Amino acid sequence: MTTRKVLIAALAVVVPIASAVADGGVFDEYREMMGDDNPAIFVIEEGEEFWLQELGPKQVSLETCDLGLGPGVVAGAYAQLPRYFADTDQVMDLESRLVHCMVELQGRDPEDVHAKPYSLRGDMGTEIEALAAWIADQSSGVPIAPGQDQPQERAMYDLGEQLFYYRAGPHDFSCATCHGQDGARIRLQALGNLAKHEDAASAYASWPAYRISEGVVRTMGWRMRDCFRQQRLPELIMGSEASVALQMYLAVNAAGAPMSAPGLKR
Amino acid sequence: MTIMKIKWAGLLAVTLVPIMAVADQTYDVLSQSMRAKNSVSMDRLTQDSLQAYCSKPRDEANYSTAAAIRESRLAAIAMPADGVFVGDWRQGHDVANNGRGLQYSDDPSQPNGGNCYACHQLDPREVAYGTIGPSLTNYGARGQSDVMLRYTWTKIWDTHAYNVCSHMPRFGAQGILTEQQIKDVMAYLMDPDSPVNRPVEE
Amino acid sequence: MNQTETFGPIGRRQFLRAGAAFAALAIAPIKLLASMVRPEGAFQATTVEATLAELGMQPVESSDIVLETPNIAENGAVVPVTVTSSIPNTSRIFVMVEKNPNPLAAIFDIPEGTEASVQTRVKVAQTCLLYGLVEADGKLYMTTRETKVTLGGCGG
Amino acid sequence: MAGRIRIRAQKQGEYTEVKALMRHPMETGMRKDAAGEPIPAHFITEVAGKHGEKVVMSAQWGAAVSQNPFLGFRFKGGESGDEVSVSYIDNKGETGSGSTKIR
Repeated sequence: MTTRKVLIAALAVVVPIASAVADGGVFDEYREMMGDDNPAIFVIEEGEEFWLQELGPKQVSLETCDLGLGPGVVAGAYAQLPRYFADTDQVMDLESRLVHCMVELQGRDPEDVHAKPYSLRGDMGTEIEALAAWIADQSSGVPIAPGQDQPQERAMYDLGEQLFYYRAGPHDFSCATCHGQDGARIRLQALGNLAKHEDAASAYASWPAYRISEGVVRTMGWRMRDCFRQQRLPELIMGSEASVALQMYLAVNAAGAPMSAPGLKR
Repeated sequence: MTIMKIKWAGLLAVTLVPIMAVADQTYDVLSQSMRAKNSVSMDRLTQDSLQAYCSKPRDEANYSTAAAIRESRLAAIAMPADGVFVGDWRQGHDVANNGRGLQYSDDPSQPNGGNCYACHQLDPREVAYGTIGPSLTNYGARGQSDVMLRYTWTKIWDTHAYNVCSHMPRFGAQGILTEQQIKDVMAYLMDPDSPVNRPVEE
Repeated sequence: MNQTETFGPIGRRQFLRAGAAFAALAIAPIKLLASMVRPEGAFQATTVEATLAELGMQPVESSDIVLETPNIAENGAVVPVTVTSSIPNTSRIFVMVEKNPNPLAAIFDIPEGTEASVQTRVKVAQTCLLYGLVEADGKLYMTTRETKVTLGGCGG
Repeated sequence: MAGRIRIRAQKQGEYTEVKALMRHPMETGMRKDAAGEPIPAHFITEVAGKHGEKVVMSAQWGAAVSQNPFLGFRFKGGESGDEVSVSYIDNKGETGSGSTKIR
């Protein structure tokens, strides 16, 4: 675990956010032509509108939601998640914290809030996706610095590491099967070794991201869920302990790199 | 030889105890963090002994027991019932390209894919190949002997019989592919007419 | 409306105000331009040949059209395309995708004073030829270029 | 949500370069949703770009233009501070528009 402390200490690292080189540059031309015109810009706008909208039985906005830096402080908050929250006595990621605020502040039914967190085919976006896009954008350029002071936060990292290497299912896949090696790719997609700082940084900093294949912004929690789907495992529940733990593992591995989300992905 | 086996088995048991304790905790968290969906049930989270053994950072893995695992897995390989190892390379091409099967988003009535291209280069004309596994382009040139047929079949059936804790799925042992599909993939790899073994024309 | 002028990930803080302005604008016109007549048959055609028949013109190959598309696209859902014509009096630019269910993707009218160059992004169902067509002085010219669409992902 | 268009218009010598990004699903009508039900076609059919009141670009689109479409073009004669607008109408008769000033 000493590596982890060193990583957190090294806050001043400059990390290239460019795509990994494992695809041999065959997509460079494509990415250059795509430019920086990221449709996530619409979703960011919609996210701020959701934040300010009076919703739920209590008809209040999320403006007093505490994302870790105090009620209503959004700037820089995403970069310090996941973190321990004393009011719930839990380590929470953005999604579980948003659900907490929707339930506690707005008086909404947890089941409703959980019913459809992520877009399905044909959707233009969900409330969670939009909020995540806006909140992450409010951390642009801010160094990733998830909570690691509290014992609960460190335990969450250790759990995340165990989950990262946990092989199961008919294909014997773990996260590490695809994301535990340097310079490897699946088909033509660069994967990155997410156990290492540089690759974890370029991956973590760019989520949430607009996925051009799906036309929506996807969250880091969704990314975890979809990796488990491809591992042939059951469906990961948004904001669950395993989801938070894996995000903590990646965030700590990425610590120090500046956030650059929402990114633009295949 | 028998003494050796007992010794290895003892080591295996000793090594697995602490691993299993951590794995139990990880399993508990996963089972509370997930829900069954469509054809994918929660029992997918339960590890077999091989999965538990291989659930460590690779550079920390203790391979003192690997020889015993290799031997036991080699002994369990089911060679083709009719003794014919090679099927139709055209069908094998489809299996190698198909990445679907056994995900909760997949239609269980459709055949599973082998998704070979996710990790291996095969037909040199296909640009979209992965690099987690070695290139298998021109695999047929490695020979068509009985030894080669059995070796290749074994690698596809249960790769851990040669390479413990390999990343590759156990396509036969875990029932991902049918015997016929494996024969077709064998043909795709070894048939001289298969594009895998045909050089790119200038 | 300064906020509306940047697309980059940083420095956008006050969208809501800008967004409200857009919402008001969005209720404006119903018919965009009275002059537009949509060649519905060409948009409905299912082959390149049938599309050209609907348009009533046969193209000749021209090296005065530059069609920029990637050799390999990471995803067929969004393939960047730029068509630039140096043919004098270019009045229209067409983009077609050979193997799409309906090959005709877009028609651009180029009025006097507008450069005969357009950029857009189209869906490409599978590896195939993309067509850049140019109409000038009542004649049709074309160039083609192949884009490979790759398969991706662990799950296929 | 739908209906928004973000525009950049930048002076480049004698030309003004316009880049527009539109919020639209561009559904082909050939896809099915998660429940297996067909998703109805919904796509932009006409686009117009104006410099003040002058039409500097008009286009007709099919459903093959990508979701959240992008349009780039250049016209002569714009000056810094002039208004540039882009608007669309889709196959359901819904419209969208946006405007910006040339930089």
